[in-house]
Amino acid sequence: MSGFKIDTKKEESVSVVRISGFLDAHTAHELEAEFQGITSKGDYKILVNFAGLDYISSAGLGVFMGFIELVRENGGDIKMCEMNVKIYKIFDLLGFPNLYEIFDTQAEAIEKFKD
Amino acid sequence: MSGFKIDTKKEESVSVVRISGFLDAHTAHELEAEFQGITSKGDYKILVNFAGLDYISSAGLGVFMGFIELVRENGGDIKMCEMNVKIYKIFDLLGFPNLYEIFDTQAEAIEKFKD
Amino acid sequence: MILQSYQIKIPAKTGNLEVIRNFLISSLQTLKFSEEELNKVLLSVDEACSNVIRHAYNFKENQIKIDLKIEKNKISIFVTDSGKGFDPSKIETPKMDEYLKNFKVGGLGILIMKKLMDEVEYDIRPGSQNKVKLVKYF
Amino acid sequence: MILQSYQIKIPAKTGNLEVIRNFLISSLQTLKFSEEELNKVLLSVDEACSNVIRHAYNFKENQIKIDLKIEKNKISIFVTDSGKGFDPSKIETPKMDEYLKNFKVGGLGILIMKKLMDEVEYDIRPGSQNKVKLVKYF
Ligand SMILES: Nc1ncnc2c1ncn2[C@@H]1O[C@H](COP(=O)(O)OP(=O)(O)O)[C@@H](O)[C@H]1O
Ligand SMILES: Nc1ncnc2c1ncn2[C@@H]1O[C@H](COP(=O)(O)OP(=O)(O)O)[C@@H](O)[C@H]1O
Repeated sequence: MSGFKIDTKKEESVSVVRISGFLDAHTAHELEAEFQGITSKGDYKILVNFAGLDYISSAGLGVFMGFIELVRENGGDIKMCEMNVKIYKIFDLLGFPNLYEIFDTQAEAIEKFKD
Repeated sequence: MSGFKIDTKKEESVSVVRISGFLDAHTAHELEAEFQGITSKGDYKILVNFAGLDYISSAGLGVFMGFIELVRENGGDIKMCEMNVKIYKIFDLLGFPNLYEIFDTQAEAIEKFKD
Repeated sequence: MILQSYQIKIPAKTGNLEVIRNFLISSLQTLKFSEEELNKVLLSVDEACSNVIRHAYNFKENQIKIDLKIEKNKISIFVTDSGKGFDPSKIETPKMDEYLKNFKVGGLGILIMKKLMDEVEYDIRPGSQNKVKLVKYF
Repeated sequence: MILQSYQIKIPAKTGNLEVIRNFLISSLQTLKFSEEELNKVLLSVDEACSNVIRHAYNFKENQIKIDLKIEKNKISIFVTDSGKGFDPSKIETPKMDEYLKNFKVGGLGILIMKKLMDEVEYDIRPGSQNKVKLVKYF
């Protein structure tokens, strides 16, 4: 019943991907498809808003790892924002904050893409 | 997590028992204890507000059957109100609406106690 | 042909009725039951399990097993206990008119299962396994 | 001494990962785990089960069994498959510095279990039963 939802909107030049619900081995391919769609249009500035995300497993983490190189090679980035503490702890456990910039607010993150 | 909650308030001469959550073989004794407390004080006008109730099994129905005779012998009644359709269907399945008056609103039910 | 099997084996105590209901809700969520039909299944299994806890085991903690078999056109749920058993043919179906008139208490569990499910069948083998099968067609 | 046993046996498919998590949430709800500790257990079991679905069974539907044993000072969870098995001693623990620098993908499940649980132990018997035991102390 819980499920997983994605909603992507362009804000200025940034693709803001709001994810919510449960990101596990069952739902990870949905996020993968979304990233595929975005990057195949030549959009490489991706901001993932985690506000609604309740759960992430390694299958979910794998999606970010699977696109970060491509995105950076094309002068873009995957940044993250509004992650709750529960999710942040998983990222932190594995050192992901060394690779991904994580912002408290969406506005800050979008601002950062302008640098 | 879901649990069961009871909250009783006197409205005029009527004891209004608001029940919410899950009323099953695990929680039925809580309602039983509540009815025991009310009737032992000599209060026999009992209105059960079902607005928050999500679930009822036969153990829950048994609590009402266990007190209705005592209550009526003492000139009182157990009336019911604000039952959602899901719960009403269980009552209806067993013919309980023939024994208990069920009102849409609490106000109507309290009014009826004045007759 | 059984398409999918789900099983749960847990301590028979009233605090676990919710665990059982939640297990059924999540196991059945992808099937095309209406919410009303799902509620009928939940309540019927709850009644069967409450009976195991109270009558088969007399509230002494023991294990209860619930098997869910999903087929193309129906689900079958088996609630199994290893308790004292009983003779289902000796259980009288309550007549609700009289029941309500005489302020009876209890004795509605099996009636509820029979009213809500398409099939209810007991297989009682005291000393080994007592089982009730509850079937609902799509 | 085992105080309580819970077991679930269900089809090994990713759509059931949620069923498994919900089963654990409701089975563990009366224990005095903090939400943080509960989350660690949920994620670790999810990783073990995801591995069974993907690696042991290669997404072919088969059964997965999860046993939860509650003792006075710990819980033990056993995730059992009847799939092809593997040699856990051959699995290298990823070094996260290099991992992140080289944009690696996957290979984090067992590491996560080891970081989040107090004990992680594989018992691999290809052709019969492969099992991982996950232990958390209160
Ligand atoms: N699993 C069981 N083991 C032993 N006896 C049972 C079991 N299930 C039902 N019974 C018997 O059948 C009777 C009728 O059950 P039921 O209709 O559910 O009403 P109630 O449980 O309120 O008595 C019970 O009183 C009990 O004697
Ligand atoms: N239940 C299992 N059956 C067979 N192989 C397994 C099982 N669990 C883990 N493995 C093996 O261990 C490896 C490492 O697993 P893990 O750390 O979870 O990362 P990943 O699943 O992303 O590869 C897997 O790639 C697989 O080869």
